[in-house]
Amino acid sequence: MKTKYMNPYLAGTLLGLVLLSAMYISGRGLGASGGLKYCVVSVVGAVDKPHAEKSVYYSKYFEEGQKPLFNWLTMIIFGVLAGGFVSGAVSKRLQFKIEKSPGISNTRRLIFAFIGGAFFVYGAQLARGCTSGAALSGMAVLSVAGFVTMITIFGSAYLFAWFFRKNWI
Amino acid sequence: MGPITSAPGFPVWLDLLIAFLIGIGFGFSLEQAGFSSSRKLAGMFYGYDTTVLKVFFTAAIVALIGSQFLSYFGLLNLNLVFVNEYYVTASIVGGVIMGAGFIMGGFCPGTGVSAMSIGKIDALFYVLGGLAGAFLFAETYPLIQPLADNAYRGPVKINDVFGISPGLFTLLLVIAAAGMFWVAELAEKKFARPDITGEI
Amino acid sequence: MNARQILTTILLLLGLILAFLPLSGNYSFHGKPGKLLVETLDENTYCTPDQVARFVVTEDSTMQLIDLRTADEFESFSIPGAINIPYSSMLSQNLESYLDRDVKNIFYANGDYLANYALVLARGLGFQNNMVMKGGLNEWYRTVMNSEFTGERISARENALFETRRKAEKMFTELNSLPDSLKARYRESKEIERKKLDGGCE
Amino acid sequence: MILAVVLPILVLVLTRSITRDHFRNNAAKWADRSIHKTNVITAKQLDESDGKTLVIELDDLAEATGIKGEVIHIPADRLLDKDNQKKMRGAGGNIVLVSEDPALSARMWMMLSQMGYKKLFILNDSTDNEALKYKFQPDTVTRPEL
Repeated sequence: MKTKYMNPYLAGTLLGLVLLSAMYISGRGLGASGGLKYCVVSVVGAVDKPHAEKSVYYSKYFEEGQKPLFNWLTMIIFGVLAGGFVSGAVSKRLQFKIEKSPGISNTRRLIFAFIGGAFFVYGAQLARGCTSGAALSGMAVLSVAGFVTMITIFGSAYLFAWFFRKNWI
Repeated sequence: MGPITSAPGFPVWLDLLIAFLIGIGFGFSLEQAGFSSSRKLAGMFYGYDTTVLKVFFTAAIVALIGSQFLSYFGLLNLNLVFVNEYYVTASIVGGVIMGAGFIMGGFCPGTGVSAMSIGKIDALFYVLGGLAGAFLFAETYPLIQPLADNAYRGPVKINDVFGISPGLFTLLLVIAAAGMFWVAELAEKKFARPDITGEI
Repeated sequence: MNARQILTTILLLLGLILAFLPLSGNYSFHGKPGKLLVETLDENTYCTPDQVARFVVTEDSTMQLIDLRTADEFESFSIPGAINIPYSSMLSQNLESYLDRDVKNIFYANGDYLANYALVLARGLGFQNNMVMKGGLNEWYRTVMNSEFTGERISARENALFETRRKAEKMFTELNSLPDSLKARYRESKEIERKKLDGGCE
Repeated sequence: MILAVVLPILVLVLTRSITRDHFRNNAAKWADRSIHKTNVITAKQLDESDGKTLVIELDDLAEATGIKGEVIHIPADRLLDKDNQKKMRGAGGNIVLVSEDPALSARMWMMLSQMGYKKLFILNDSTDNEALKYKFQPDTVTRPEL
């Protein structure tokens, strides 16, 4: 079987080296959900400043004149956008497309994508990290939290897989 | 001795630039691995494509082994590398919610952003949903805070839980991963869906 | 051989090497012995009780006194502004959160041994800004607490010195004479905020 | 391919574990004796001990006369010189550090023991260096404003 993507083991090694350099250079792991949160925080701060300053949650991001948009995790997100684009351009995969099982409609796919995203990032905020921030980076530093998050994400996705099989196959 | 940016007086703009560069590497490797395709990611849970497992474990183990060698050679102070803090309830409940989100949306946040960058419209909706989720969390934070802070255990390391050296735990993890890779490739043959894998 | 076999073999071999390595490097001293020797022989790593008295009196915030005695000893009395890291538990805690700050740490105990062990440990583990109070609390008592002028005429310089000693002695006595509840409150206010590592998705 | 990755790392690991020019002991484990004060020895205890003893005077003022064992004079800044290290590694018994300055002997003790010297001691007179010779006298009359 031939695929147009990089060999998964090679890609995994590449990703591992990126993670290792993040650890070596800045002592942190990778993270994606955190960047999304900072985007939201800065939008809320721009739209409704009094609300942001009053709320227990938002206020800690504005202490001492911090700018949530200029943050390590937000920069990672911008980097991911750029890096993904470069990779897509190199491998000629740039194309507007809705990817789904032929059995379902575009609307259904988009609705599920939206709900899925909301669920995922909500859970990631609760667990203080997503697949990259908690599970992948956590495992690389042998943190128990990383292993537990990894097992629960994949374990529960397997449990729920049966209900959503129409979406994918 | 690393981490480099922990040196006092390290300029903030350079720190952010480095974050951007690391992000590029991150996005590039995710896209190259095929994580910009939701059906490839979802294949993990139906057995027809197990790339997720292979890439995920390979990456974690490469970084784990690499960091320990760097530390052995005195190049990296692992005490200064962030170890995720363990909140038992939050990790488990959050993990379950993330699992549900994964199977519905077909991405995780990192792969979603990476897929969005090459023009996947479903990924765009996924990321918008993610922003909504973050907003929702911020607004419901007072309600969920007790759960989020419950059963705090601190930055526990798993090898300390088992009482073995980090090196030995790494070896056991590699052995487990090697077994999983082998099973995964068998599963790919058993649950093969050439109609899907040919398409993605 | 396919990619999986190559990769798993490499990882297994590396894992095997790791499993046999004694411990990862950050548990042992960094750098070379020769460099550590030069650093530990540096005269600038000593300060006298008089200098400490001046830091106490001026409430110098670029200095952090670290008391290495047991918690009991620390509670009964200590130099104003000091925090307690008992020597016996020093290496079982995460030193980064205490020592890796932009202040100079001054170690002291009753005598000379503990403070100087602690200094070499801190240096060896990569923390640069450390000193010891020479002679420990014994010397502090001898020079600062029990200071008496015995000469005939006092010079301006000596006068300043004695003034500082007197003030430090007063602060020391007053603080340590407080009832336990007040003393605990004072200490709480001096607790340093432990440095937290940046990272994760927070 | 496999060899190209694993061999260089193996060679680096081996060279690092053989060379002596760096510390590779667990700092906490090797500092443990200093917590339990079993690294301090008096002249009397030394007399009663068995086996060979190498006594090292770390400074000019140190007087190690009348102490059991072979006495050599090595100023602290020369401790790591090759021939001195050779003498110490070949001592084959107790090594005792003597100095006028307890701070110096404590520092040298910690450095040398982290380098892997096991039977290393500091010579001290019978008084405990870490005992407080004074007693704190509380003043219950005045009360500061806090």
